[in-house]
Amino acid sequence: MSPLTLYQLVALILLMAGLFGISQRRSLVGMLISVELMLNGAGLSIVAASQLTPANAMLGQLGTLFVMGLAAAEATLVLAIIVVIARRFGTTKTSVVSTLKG
Amino acid sequence: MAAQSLLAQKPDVITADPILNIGPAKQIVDLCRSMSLWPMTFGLACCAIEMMAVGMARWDIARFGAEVFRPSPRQSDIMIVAGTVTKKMAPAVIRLYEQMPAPRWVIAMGNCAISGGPFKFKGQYGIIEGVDNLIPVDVFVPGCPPRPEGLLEGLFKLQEKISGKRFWPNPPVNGPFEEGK
Amino acid sequence: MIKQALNTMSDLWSLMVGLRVTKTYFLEPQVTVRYPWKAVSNIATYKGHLELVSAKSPGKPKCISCGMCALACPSNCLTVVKRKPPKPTPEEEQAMAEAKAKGEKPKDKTPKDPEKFLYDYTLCSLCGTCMENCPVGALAFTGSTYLAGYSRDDFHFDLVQVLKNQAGLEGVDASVAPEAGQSEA
Amino acid sequence: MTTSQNNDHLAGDFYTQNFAKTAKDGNLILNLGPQHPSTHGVLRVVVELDGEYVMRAEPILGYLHRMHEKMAEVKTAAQFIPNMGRVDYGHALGWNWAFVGAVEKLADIEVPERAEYVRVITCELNRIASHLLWWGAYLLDLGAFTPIMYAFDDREKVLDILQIPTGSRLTYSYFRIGGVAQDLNADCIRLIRAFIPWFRSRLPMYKDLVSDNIILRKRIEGIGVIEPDACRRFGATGPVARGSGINYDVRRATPYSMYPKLDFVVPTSELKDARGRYDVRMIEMEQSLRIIEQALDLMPEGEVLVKGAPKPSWKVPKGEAYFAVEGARGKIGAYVVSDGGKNIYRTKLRAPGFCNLSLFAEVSKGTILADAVAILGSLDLIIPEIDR
Amino acid sequence: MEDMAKIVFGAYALIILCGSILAVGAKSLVRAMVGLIATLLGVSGMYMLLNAQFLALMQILIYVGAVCVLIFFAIMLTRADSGGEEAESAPLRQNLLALTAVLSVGGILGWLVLTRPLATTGVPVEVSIEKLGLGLLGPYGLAFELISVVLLVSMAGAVLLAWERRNGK
Amino acid sequence: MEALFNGLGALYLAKCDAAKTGQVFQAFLPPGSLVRAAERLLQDKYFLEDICAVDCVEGYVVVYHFDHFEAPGRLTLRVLVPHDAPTLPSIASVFDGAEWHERETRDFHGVLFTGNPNFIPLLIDPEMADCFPLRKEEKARAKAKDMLEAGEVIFVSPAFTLMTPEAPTEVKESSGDQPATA
Amino acid sequence: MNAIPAELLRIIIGLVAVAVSVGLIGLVMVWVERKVAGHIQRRPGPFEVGPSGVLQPLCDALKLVGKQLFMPNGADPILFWLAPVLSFLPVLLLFLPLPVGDGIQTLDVNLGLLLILAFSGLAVLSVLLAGWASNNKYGLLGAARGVAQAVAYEIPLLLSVLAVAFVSGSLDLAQVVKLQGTWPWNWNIMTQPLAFLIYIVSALGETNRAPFDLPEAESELTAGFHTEYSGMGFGLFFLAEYANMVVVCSVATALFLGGWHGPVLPGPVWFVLKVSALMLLMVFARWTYPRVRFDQLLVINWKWLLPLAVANLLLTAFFVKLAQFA
Repeated sequence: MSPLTLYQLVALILLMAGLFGISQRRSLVGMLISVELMLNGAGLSIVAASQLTPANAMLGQLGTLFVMGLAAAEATLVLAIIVVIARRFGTTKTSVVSTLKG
Repeated sequence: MAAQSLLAQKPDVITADPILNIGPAKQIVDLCRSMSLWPMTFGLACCAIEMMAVGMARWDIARFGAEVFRPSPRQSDIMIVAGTVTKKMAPAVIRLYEQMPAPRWVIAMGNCAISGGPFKFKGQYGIIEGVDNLIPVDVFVPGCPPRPEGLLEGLFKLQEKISGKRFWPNPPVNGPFEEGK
Repeated sequence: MIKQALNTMSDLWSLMVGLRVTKTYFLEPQVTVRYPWKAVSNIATYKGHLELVSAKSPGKPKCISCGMCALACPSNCLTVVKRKPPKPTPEEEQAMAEAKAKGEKPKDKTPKDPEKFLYDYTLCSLCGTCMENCPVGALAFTGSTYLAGYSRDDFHFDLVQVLKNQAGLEGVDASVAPEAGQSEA
Repeated sequence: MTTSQNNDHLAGDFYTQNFAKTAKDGNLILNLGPQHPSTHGVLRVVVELDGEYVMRAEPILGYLHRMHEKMAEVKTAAQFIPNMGRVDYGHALGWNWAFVGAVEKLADIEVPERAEYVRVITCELNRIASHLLWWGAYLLDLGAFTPIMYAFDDREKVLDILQIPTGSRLTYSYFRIGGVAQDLNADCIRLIRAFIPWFRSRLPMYKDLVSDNIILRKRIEGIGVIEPDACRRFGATGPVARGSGINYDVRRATPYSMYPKLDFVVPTSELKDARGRYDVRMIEMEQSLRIIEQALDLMPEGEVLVKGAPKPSWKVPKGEAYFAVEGARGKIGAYVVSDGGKNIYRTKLRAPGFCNLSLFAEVSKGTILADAVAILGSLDLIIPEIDR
Repeated sequence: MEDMAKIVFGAYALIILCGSILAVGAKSLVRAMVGLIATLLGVSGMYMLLNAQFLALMQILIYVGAVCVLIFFAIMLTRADSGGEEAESAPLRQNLLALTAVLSVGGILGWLVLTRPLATTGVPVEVSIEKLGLGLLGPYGLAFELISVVLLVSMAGAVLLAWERRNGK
Repeated sequence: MEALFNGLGALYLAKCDAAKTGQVFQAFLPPGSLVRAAERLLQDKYFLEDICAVDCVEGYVVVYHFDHFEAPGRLTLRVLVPHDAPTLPSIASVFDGAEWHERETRDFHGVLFTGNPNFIPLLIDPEMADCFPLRKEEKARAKAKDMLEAGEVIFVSPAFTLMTPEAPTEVKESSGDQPATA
Repeated sequence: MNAIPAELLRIIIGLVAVAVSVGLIGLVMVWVERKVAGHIQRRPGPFEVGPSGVLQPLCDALKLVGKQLFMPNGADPILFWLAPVLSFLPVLLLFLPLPVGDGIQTLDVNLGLLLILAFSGLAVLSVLLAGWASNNKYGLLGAARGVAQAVAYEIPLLLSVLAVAFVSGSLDLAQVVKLQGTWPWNWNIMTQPLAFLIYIVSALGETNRAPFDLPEAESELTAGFHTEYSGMGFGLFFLAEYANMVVVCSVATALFLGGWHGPVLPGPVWFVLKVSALMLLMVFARWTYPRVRFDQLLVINWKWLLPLAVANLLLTAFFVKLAQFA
């Protein structure tokens, strides 16, 4: 197996873990953690692909950097939202918060 | 928890970790323990001021490695009960003692802590007559309040108890008392 | 604006001033009295626990067992045990009987000094009331301030015994002597 | 109390439960004390925290209640004097004076003039010692470690002086009904005279070290503002009242002893905050020096204890008397009611700290936890006095 | 791949695996976050192996130093409800569904990865920071600026959202 | 000073010798007018020094000491409550500092203050809060008039006998002085 | 993946050396701090245990090892014990890229500075974990403070470091030092005095040293985040604090004070001397000033340090560009 495949498999594990987490977690913070896992998987996959193939390595790294920046921004916003929700509903359980729908 | 019921049950004295209790290792560690007795910031009454004075420049308990007054019982080795223990305070004293990690020691400083001192009288309703009714006390330092020298002497006694040896000369005998430099 | 800037500067300067003070003391000589080797100069004026003042003959207290001190003590830390009258010898007994017959009051032969002078230092508040109320000045404060012990009973003294020990053991200092004293228990 | 929150025995204790009844949901209830570095011994303060903000605070007393007023009933008047040294170990002589003064007033005992001067001198020295103790401990509360060392160094000088006539360092029982126990000897007076200029020269150091320090200023300026009206409602006196601009000093308001003959200034501050109280105390130390200086010059020769001073078995005359002195923390009052027996029928001790501390709940509302600590310190607490 | 690197890779992969399992499986959210941190560190190590040191360090700086701390804050601030724990675990049906979804996605992607390997050079390329920097400010400057704007906006939004008016303060 | 107590139904008003007792004025009040008196005192800028109870034969004499920051002079309010039902209205709504003094009095003597905002034991452990240490035994109690300073009586309600000395002549003497001082 | 084993070997050897030296430095620093504090306060400090008390920290360490380890009820056991380890281990990594002398460096990476900045962020997590896991209100408050403080102060720290990086054009510490000269006027502090000031202040904040020791503010929070730690758990926090101090001072030395440069004496000696001088300054600050309040701490950061650092950075960038054109 080529190293690239191995890296891609690890990235896949991260993706799967994240996906599982996001569908199974009951609280917003838990879901946030899972999202971060998935983002990391994506980053790892991109970097591995760009570093180990003749493709433009710089592009891959920059892409991952942007992902990180976005992750930070997203975390900030989600945090604020969670705090607001927690204040309003007294919980961050998705089952409770889903009253938003109606 | 009534203070009365607390009087009945003395907490067990937990001995040190077994690993460090074998042969020379124990001796060395005991030596270190005796030289590094960190007291808890725990003052009750008048004696607490003298306890503070011991930490101050004129007597400087730091010379014997005991100046690290820790505010948290978890990090302290000795509890200097400096002052009157009231029945209201007794549960807290016991609690603090229980929170200290073994090996731990207690110095009862001042007459109030030893026996209730001047506050022991017929019909008293508020104080514990001697902190040794609550927790095991290792060294007693009498006085009302004891001079800082007395507390230092108590510390030496405790060091002697832990390491089995007195390292410092006995207190000066009638000799010329001079302000040292 | 300029004033504000100047204020800021002076604020920052105050921090420097503080450092200067600590630096000065850092370099100054220390004030510590290294206790076990040296004692503070004014220890003599400090009142330690009580002791009995000896009468002319060493080891014999001045005390006349009147019990005023025990009465005056706010903390009840003194107990004076008076001597029992000595068993009269037959001659004395006869003399007493004669005296009685003559209508004279029998002369009390009981020595005045106390048999025991129990002193619970752990109750004492060192107020000096006992001394002030002693009619013969038989009590005094010691300069002994270095007491510490492993048991609270270590500080229950029999001051008569202490005095005897002091007299008997020449050169033993006051601070050690009490520990040799008899405990109340 | 440094316990975990789940099994905190205080969490379920009477006071916490009582306090928690009115707490808002989601606010943290924290027990500061009875063992906590900033509560000077065994005061306990239950606070309701919203984040770092103190929503409500309730001091809980009694952890050092030593039954002084009960003992006053059990012991005779003269026997009760040693207790006074233990009520307030900071300013023991002030308390000595308050009680002795009340009994003297009741029994109409004239105190020799020299004794009055001796009282003034020792009491003012004790005030300096007390303020130094407060100064060091307060800065320790604010996180500065070194000032307390310097303060104690200087305080030791005072204690050395006071040790000569009293024989003890802290818990003096020096005053007697009708005078004082012992005269100031020449050695002692020499030391006092030497002490005055020396201590004056120390004061600028305090200023340089912290009083002017920007961090300290920011910590105490505008913190814990006490309006004069609040002082009135809570009965706050001493530096706390004077720090709020109330010119009230028992030494001037209802003059006693030799104070009318002495020239000194009662410092007040219009700042009303912790800084104001700080400044007042710092100036008071200077003023105490002035008083001592004058008293030493004015002190006549003579007896220090009235002839036939009451013995322990003395019967206190019938009647009632209230005597107040200016202590380091405020107005110390002793109210004695006697039915003519050996023991005083009822002795009420008015502790200044008790009234000053009762302000805390109001002043600390809405402050940050750190400020609450700064306010608590600025009230100058001596717990035995508050709990009595 | 050299043996040494393989071992290191294996170690990192193990850390990632354990970390991610902890992150999604732990009952306590704080533990989950510790799992996340472990994963992040593992990924950072992998970047290191891929000769992208800058990225590795940025990963730690941004993710561990900032994002995780934020998440931790979120846990602390919302701890009022269930002590920071996942109160109840998901019902079995949901778990099964989640597992199916994950396995199907994983299966497809895994099959793709395994059967369609990309042409690889085998040796990671090294990109100097200068190049990265020039890239950020040159051709991809717009994206960079956008990211910074997004960050700023999200920060402002967060402050706005979480602002709690304290009466009078 | 007397004007303060107009319409309060004071039972006993007297001037005291400050040099002898440290008090300038004293007043016995019925429990009902305590709060109103406190309000007036606050308006007059008095501050509360302390509250204490004296256990006498007749009941608990609860003593309130007030003083003034600007015009010093101690004013003493006294209220008599019977032993079997020692209840008083709280003045904590007027003088906030009174809350603690009242709680302390409860601890020591068991005097209850209705309307105190936080009436829980202050100094004594709540578990042994009912020991009331300063309550005296029946035979140890002394009479109030033996101890409390009568002072220079300004007004005494006919129904009020607590402070009336046995020899009625003294009262006359004091009241004879009244016009001179008033 | 070139030549990793050799590098790895070096790192391992370096790590061991660093671990040992960190322990030693910690002990020495504890002694020095207590001695200096003592002398400031006109007392000898540790004196009787060993000559001048040099054995004191050793005694303390051995005692701490021999203490019973406590875990409060309701605490999370894994997290509780992970926290002290997590506070200590990253510090070891921070020592790797420090250039003690010319060529004396465990790990010569061209991103050394970034590495230090990245891993110093981990210390925050340990504070958080400790405060959280010990299930104690004081601990929690301390942790919340610690994080807000560390996150805030990291920014000006980064910015001031960046300014130096601009001037030197490198993130390699050794390179930065090499670009400076022997004499003080050749050091970066001459061109970047403001950055130096900001760095020192925010370093105090980062390392939770007084007057910024709010997470463990004694008078408010007893011992803050490590309230519940006994024995070696506490010991590790203690050690990490001092090790962190050393790192921060070393970085300051390398960045601003010319690193190993200096006349006459050999390089490492100069380095150690400069680091010691900075540490002495920190110790003095601790024993002189009162503690600032928490909101003031943040105000200092957001209103003073951050704008100044940004302005400094912009100015630096401007001048560097100007110099390039010139």
